[in-house]
Amino acid sequence: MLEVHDLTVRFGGITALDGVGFGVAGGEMVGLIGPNGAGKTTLFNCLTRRYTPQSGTITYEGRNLLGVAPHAVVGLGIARTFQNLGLFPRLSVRDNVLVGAHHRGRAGFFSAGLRLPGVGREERALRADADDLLERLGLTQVAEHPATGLPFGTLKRVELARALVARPRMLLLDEPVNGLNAAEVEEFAGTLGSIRAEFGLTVIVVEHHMGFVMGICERIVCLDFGRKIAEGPPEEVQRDPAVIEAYLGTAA
Amino acid sequence: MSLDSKVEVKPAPVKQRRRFDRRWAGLALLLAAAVYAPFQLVPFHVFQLTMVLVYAVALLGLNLLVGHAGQISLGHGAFFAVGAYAAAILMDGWALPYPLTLPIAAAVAFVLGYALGVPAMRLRGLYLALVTLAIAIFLGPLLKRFEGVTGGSMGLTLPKPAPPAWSGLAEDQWLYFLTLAVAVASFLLVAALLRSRVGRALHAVRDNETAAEVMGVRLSFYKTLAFAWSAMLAGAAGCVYTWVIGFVSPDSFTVNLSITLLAGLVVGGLGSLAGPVLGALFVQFVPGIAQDVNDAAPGVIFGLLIIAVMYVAPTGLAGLAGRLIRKIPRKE
Amino acid sequence: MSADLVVEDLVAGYGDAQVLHGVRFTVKEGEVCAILGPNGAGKTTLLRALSGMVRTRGTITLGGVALTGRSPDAVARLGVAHVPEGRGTFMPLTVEENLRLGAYVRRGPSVEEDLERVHQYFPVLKKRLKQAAGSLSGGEQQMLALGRALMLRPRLLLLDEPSLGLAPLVTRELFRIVQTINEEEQTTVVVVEQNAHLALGVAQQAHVLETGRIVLSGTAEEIQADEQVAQSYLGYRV
Amino acid sequence: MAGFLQQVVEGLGAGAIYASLALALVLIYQFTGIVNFAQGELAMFSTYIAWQCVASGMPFWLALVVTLVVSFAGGMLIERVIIRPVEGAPELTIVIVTVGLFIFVNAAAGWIWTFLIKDFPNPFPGGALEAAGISVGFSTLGVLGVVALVMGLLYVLFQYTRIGLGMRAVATNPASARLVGIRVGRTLALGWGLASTVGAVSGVLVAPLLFLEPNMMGGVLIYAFAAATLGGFDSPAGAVVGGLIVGVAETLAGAYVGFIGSDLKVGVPLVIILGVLLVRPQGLFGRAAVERA
Amino acid sequence: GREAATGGATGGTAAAGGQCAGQQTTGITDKTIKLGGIYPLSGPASAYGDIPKGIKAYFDYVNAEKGGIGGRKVEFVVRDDGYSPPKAVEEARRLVEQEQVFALFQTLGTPSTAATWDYTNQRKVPQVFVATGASIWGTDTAHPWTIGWQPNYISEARVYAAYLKKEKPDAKVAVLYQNDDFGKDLFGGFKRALEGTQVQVVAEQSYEVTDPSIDPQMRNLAESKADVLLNITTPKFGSQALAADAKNTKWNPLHIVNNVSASITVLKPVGFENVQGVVSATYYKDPNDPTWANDAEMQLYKQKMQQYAPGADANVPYHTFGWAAASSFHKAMEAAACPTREGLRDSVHNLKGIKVDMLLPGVTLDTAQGDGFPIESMQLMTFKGQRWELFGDVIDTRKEFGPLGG
Ligand SMILES: Nc1ncnc2c1ncn2[C@@H]1O[C@H](COP(=O)(O)OP(=O)(O)OP(=O)(O)O)[C@@H](O)[C@H]1O
Ligand SMILES: Nc1ncnc2c1ncn2[C@@H]1O[C@H](COP(=O)(O)OP(=O)(O)OP(=O)(O)O)[C@@H](O)[C@H]1O
Ligand SMILES: [Mg+2]
Ligand SMILES: [Mg+2]
Repeated sequence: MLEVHDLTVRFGGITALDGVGFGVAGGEMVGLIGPNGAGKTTLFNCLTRRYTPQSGTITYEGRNLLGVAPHAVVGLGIARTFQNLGLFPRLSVRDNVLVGAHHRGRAGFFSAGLRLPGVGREERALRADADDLLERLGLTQVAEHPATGLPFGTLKRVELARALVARPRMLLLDEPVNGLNAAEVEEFAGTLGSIRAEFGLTVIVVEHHMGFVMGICERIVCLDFGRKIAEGPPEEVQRDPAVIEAYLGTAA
Repeated sequence: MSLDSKVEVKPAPVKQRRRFDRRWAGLALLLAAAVYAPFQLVPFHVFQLTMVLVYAVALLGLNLLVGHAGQISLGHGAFFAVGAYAAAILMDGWALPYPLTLPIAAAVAFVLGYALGVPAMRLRGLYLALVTLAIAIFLGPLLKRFEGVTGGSMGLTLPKPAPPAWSGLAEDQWLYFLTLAVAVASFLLVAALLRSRVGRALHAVRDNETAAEVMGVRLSFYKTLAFAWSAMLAGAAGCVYTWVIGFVSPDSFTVNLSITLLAGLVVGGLGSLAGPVLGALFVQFVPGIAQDVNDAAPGVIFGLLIIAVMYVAPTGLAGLAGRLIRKIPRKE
Repeated sequence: MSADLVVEDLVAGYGDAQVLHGVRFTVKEGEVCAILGPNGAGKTTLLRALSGMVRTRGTITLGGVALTGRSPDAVARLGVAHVPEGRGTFMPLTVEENLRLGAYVRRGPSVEEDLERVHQYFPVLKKRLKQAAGSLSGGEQQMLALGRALMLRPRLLLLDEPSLGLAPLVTRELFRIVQTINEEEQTTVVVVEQNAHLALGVAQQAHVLETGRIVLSGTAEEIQADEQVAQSYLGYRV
Repeated sequence: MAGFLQQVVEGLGAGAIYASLALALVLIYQFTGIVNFAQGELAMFSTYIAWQCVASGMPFWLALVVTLVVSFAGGMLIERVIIRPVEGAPELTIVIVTVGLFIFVNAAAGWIWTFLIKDFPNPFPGGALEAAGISVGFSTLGVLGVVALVMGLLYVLFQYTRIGLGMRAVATNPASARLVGIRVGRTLALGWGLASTVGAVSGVLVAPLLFLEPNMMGGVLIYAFAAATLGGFDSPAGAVVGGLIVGVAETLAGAYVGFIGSDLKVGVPLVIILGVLLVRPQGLFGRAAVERA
Repeated sequence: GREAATGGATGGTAAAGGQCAGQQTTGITDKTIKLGGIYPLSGPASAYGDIPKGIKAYFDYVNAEKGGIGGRKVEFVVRDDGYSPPKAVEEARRLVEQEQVFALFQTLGTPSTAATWDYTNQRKVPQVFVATGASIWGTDTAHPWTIGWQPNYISEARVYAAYLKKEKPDAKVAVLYQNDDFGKDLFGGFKRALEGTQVQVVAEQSYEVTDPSIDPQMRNLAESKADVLLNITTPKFGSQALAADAKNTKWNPLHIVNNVSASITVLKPVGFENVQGVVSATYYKDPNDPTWANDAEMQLYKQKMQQYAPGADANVPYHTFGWAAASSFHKAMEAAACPTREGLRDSVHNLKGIKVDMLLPGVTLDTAQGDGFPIESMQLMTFKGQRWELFGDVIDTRKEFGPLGG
């Protein structure tokens, strides 16, 4: 489904990604780990066309992703969440989520301004969809609340709902369980699992919560200093001396 | 839920619908008052209200850009002027019947807004504000340069639209209803835009461009079109202005107008639907009040009033009104 | 005179919404206190109340000096450093400038010494000194926020989920650093943390906060042994 | 060629004037994160204070010192009384407050001193330096010198002093600035005070050349905006270079480009700004905002 | 509708009978007359806001000491339009419809007047002695209710042209002008007056009122090496141009400054030593000019200004302008056959050699059918020492150059 090949990204003197390559098959759940500053978020940023790599290729469903305009990526079925939250603070939680459905709508300035017949129908359908997801993620209570002033963990869920309402085939999650306590993490893992099954999602998840990553992912890719240092099933990567040295440490 | 795009329609939650109902009831009441007013007021006050509506249309447009799309324009007086001049030139040089000037003036402003929206796309905040300001400044000399068409610094004087006999209305009343029609149409247009996917996309661009783009909002498209639609409304306001005032000249559309419009909008309330109307009231009436307070230096009072309003209502009069209304205990 | 942190009948909230309803606890000078609690319990609000970021009722004293009613900058000048939720990075400023701002209220040559110390704790930052702080990765910014707080040489250190976004190795390192500082400099620490294992590992006492009230208090060992806590906070192990 | 160079020199003279006010704009932007529309009017008001002092018999340099001190205090006072109540309000609200201040100060000056033109003493000697067929007025040299000096001082203040760092911190993130112990209110007031002082310097430089009246700075403000935009709103050096470029370009265009002529020459800075910003949206010397997903 | 309510004669009690029967008497009674004026009291053109102070002082004086105009006390309502045409329209309507004034006495500025004159003429409200020198007020026949006062800019230009033709028949002239109706009217009139002479315009530069400085324009003009500089500016730019001329020691043209900028208050900041020999033309007495120190009119003016406008400086020429205009209104009203709007309209179009306070000796108000310009006489003057010195005769441009075409 996704093929990343020899990806290199530099910022001035910093090489954030250095010839990274790996593949993701449809329906797979892949964990992306690595020390801070290893380039995980940068990789996501390449996949969503925030950054253009200096070299390398990204092929998504047989198509060259680097030739796609940033706003068109979601239309291809790739949605993401942000590590440090990327919400619209003045919009209500519901509207935040509805923006996620943007690419599914057709209404333009003209048709919306004149309220052409299709517009209302489309709007109602998207709303129903969004409300559905709000409900599943336990956000119905706060649907009218502006996205500022809610607890961090709640906002993370809003982001997830927003990504899901886009009907992605591939979901990129950047540290989704940040700030959740153990019970909440466990609950989240459950929710994610069922949603994934239902939507047939392919997921790449960046997370430093090893319990979560190792528990839920089928395969792990580990980056360090922009290079891939390990790839394989969780148990294997966990024991990989390079990974332990660079990332996990020995104490645990 | 399934993955294909067919989705079943569910009724919106009841609670929400009721809130909308109350809002629309309020608006209907307001509209009724607006229709009733010209039969109760003396012509001068009808004229003043007409000017309020003219500014309200321009501010609706500006609000779309500044309040909703988050792009600051200090040059909206220029679009207003373009609409006004387009109407004037069409009526003066081409002897076009006045109703036809409205769509043309709006279209001209739209195209111009679109053209300026393209470079504006790359600029943000302050930088965009200053570029638009420069455009407003440049307009005056440009209008004077093409004296043959624009009448140069002497401007153009035009006959005002006469009320048709069937209406039985006086001139001021007729102009008022023409303006009211344009204002109501603009209001409905903007309200519909904002409650749609487009409005959400604009808000998203305003609040977080990166996230908006990741969610599929094409920034260039929405920014340029917000500019163009906003310019179009300002142009329509300018056109109606020409009908009402019957005179255009470069001195009618100085930088001052652009700054006044922005100030009016912020005073009225950015990003709210009531803001443009309240802002228009401020723009129309407060300078006169300032003079009544201090004849020698009205500017002293006007300046202080702007500061004072921002002091008591930092989010604009609309915000203040909203807070006051919420303070009134509600019967259930 | 001992510099205990004493919190009594603390009420705090935003606008009309009250979030904390009468919180009361004491942290002895030089002790580490861990606060646990579910999403939205008011942990962040509690720390904000301590550093004067939200309006409060009740009393907060540090070494007998009232913190209540003081503005955040006044609280900071009393030697309280706060690593806030969201990190509070000065995005356009460089990493070095961010760090120096941490020592803003404190003068003297030791600033350079402290910079050196932070570099030792977080070697990554040293390599990034002249880079705009906003361009750092999430974890790097978290380190920066911690480094900035340490630059104050605080008497009281408030940590809001310090391990957020940090790699496991760094997280453990972080708690070692907290312990070191606590031991060597007698810094009092209040830490809100979801990684309960680590937090309880360095803490002497802990409280569980739920919907704005402390529902459970005790020594770190007691809390660790609590069944409820074990289920909610210790389930997934790192 | 000499004619051309002469035009360049004259353009630099005009540019230095724009730069002087642009410095005040940049200063307040750096320290408070807002654009102050009233900056030019405050400078004008300061200049009237200087004029009043001189008119009441004070020696020029003493009057200048008094003016700078009064302007500094006045700037702080304005921050306290007018800006503080809207601190934390949306940015545009504060900008509109400065628009209100603009209208107020302009009208107040007219009320107090009338709109008649006042003569203002030139601190620099008359005459000019002649070399290679080009003459550079001492007054132009003087203005350039003062502007360079102010720029240097500001640069040092921004980059190398603790207070400068604190001010930048306040402008970028007031909440965090409070957390590290910075007295935000006092810092903002200080920023306004300093900007007013720099504005006063600008006014005193401008007044002998343009004559003192309440609208003296209105036209300059627009060009100062242009200069700051061109140079980048966060760089004193940018403000000065931007001002000089705008001055020279405008002068040359007015002189040599037939179609433009003197009536359309205001378009020249516009075109330059647009051109530069399309390539560098943050201005020539400005730092690009870091954006991270 | 309610239109009739304000169009008709409901404002005052019927003050007219006999031949005047049926004419409009809004705003006028046997005891009072209400006038309205529109000026920029705010915004960049506020300098002109001083004019109504002189007018008010005059009317207050006349009300208190002369029993008003023909026994009618004058009430003068001033409104601010900030030099904005739409605002002028609104204020005109306020004055006519709300305040029910008898006439608009002065609207300031060409744009504001142009924006309002259709309205006043449709309403048949006199709009007299507008404070702008555009020639159109006198040449247009479709607006009989509007009339100017000061010498129109074209006539003024003709005075300068005639002077050059005589004194410097081969002159090469450089022109600096404000890029608006004022500048273009004067400059255009000048060029037309030069047709068929050896005097040539060799360089021209315009400026916008928003320009900070006209130094670049002056530099470009200096390049032309012209031997005459015609300075068509408003006060601030007038000072700047005079200063720039003085500063440039390599270029010393004969400097003609137009009347708008000829006040001592414009020259003084430049330094009297720098403006020696500058030429201009005028029609009213400059209160700063020692020539008039012992002039009875001047003494009265200064004394009454002090008495009735204590806060205002009598030496500000705008006040003098207002005073003289008010005096003109006084005379015109007295000359009216009927105390009605029609009466005033007819009176201002039929002024014959009316002498007015504070106008130069020999300058009178004269209008007739086909001549809508009250003041068309000016006298040249040159600056010597600390004052203007009038020279030559008062030039009646009408006699000299024939009437202005429409
Ligand atoms: N826009 C940018 N400009 C400069 N440097 C950048 C930029 N974006 C990322 N970097 C640098 O690239 C490196 C990789 O950053 P990235 O955000 O991908 O790390 P990460 O693996 O997501 O780390 P973390 O786990 O801490 O989130 C970091 O050192 C960061 O400082
Ligand atoms: N700025 C704010 N404005 C209004 N309400 C707020 C604000 N910040 C927090 N709240 C409310 O206060 C309550 C407690 O939030 P707080 O952030 O303190 O929780 P928390 O325990 O830190 O949660 P988390 O673990 O998710 O960070 C929540 O209900 C939240 O909605
Ligand atoms: Mg990351
Ligand atoms: Mg929290």
